[in-house]
Amino acid sequence: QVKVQIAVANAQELLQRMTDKCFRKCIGKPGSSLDNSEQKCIAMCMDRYMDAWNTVSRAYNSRLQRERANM
Amino acid sequence: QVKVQIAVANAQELLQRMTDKCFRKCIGKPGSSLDNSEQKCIAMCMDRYMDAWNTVSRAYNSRLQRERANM
Amino acid sequence: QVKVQIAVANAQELLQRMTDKCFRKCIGKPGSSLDNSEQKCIAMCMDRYMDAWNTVSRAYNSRLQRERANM
Amino acid sequence: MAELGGEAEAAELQRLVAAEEQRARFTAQVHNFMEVCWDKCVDKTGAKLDSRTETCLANCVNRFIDTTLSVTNRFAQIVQKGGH
Amino acid sequence: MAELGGEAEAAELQRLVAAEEQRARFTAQVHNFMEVCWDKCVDKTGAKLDSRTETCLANCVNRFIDTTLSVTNRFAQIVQKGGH
Amino acid sequence: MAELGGEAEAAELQRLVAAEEQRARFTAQVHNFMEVCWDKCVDKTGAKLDSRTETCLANCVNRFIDTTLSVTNRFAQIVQKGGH
Repeated sequence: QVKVQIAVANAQELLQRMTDKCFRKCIGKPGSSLDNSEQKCIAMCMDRYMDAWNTVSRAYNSRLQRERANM
Repeated sequence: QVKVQIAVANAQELLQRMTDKCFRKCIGKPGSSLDNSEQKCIAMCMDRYMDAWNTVSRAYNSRLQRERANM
Repeated sequence: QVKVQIAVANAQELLQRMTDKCFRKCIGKPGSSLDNSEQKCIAMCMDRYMDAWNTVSRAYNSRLQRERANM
Repeated sequence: MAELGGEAEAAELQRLVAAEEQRARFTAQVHNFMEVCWDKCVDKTGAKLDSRTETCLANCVNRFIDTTLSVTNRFAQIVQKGGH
Repeated sequence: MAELGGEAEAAELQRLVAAEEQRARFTAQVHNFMEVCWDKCVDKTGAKLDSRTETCLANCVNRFIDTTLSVTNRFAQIVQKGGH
Repeated sequence: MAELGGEAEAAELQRLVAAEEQRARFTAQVHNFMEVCWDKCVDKTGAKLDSRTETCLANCVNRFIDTTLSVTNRFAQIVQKGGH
């Protein structure tokens, strides 16, 4: 719930960066259309990018809380 | 005609990006001056960069028109 | 003296770029803490980054002065 | 040039500004494509762009747009389902 | 919602703006971490993030913050000593 | 400090702002050179910058400026000839 909200708040920036990373990862030499394996790669890459975003976000949040507790 | 106009409208940005790409492509270890082969490489790289810009620009424009026609 | 002043004037930008470059240079796979060799690498990298900044800054300044003298 | 009335002038100005903004967006997008496609498609810079490189560049633009659309649609579906 | 007096309303608004700004800074920072840590930690994109990649990402954030703190402190010392 | 009249004060302020802007441009340019030249010239970070690295950095700045001038001049010629 919360993760989706964070994602929506900055959806445009997230979509741009995710598209860029996944295009670079999944498209070697661009052909005349996205073939099946490229499309699957992009869908997986998106899911992993959002997983990674959530992992990074949680790790950063925990660290902020630890730093505040130590002040 | 049109291509040059597009180029002039954003000349500064274009020049910066082109310089950056062509410097990275043509200058290995920077020496005490630009030698002949480096200078030729830069001139060719510029021409190819502008060709590529025009190709990309045309491809994008066609795509926009196709998308509009489908709406 | 002067070099430190220049550095302070744009300290935040400098710190960000230096952290980014030195993290990429010194941290291979990030572990559960900064180990000794990583910490030493970061300290050295910082010093070299600031040396390089000063070298680049001086070279640019000389060039500007030479260009002005030729005008 | 004939003088325009206040309203017509304002409408004309608005049209010009909108056209200028659209051109700026187009240009920014082309710079963005170049950032991705130049490194992907142009290895050597010879006397002219060969047709393989030209095709690669045009495909690169189109596949990048396909990727953007695909990512955006899939993201919208995920958000609508309310979680991922 | 109950109507708020002018001052209470202004204070509430200020609080909201501050919270929004903090969230924007947080988000910008996460984008920044992703830029560094995605390339460092994610090689292949399989059916899910394996635990090694998850650990790498969390460590990457924490080591990046450690590096920032270490660089900033050392820089402050150098500046205070008045030269490097 | 002696008080300045309105005009002298304005002129002084303008001079200060211009100097500050010039310094900001200089600094931004140095950051830009560092982005290109650090990766090109600095492989290992030892106890000090060796003279080869120092020379490489200074050459890198100068060759980058040469490249900028060369690209800009050639571009201006192409535009004047009205097409490329």
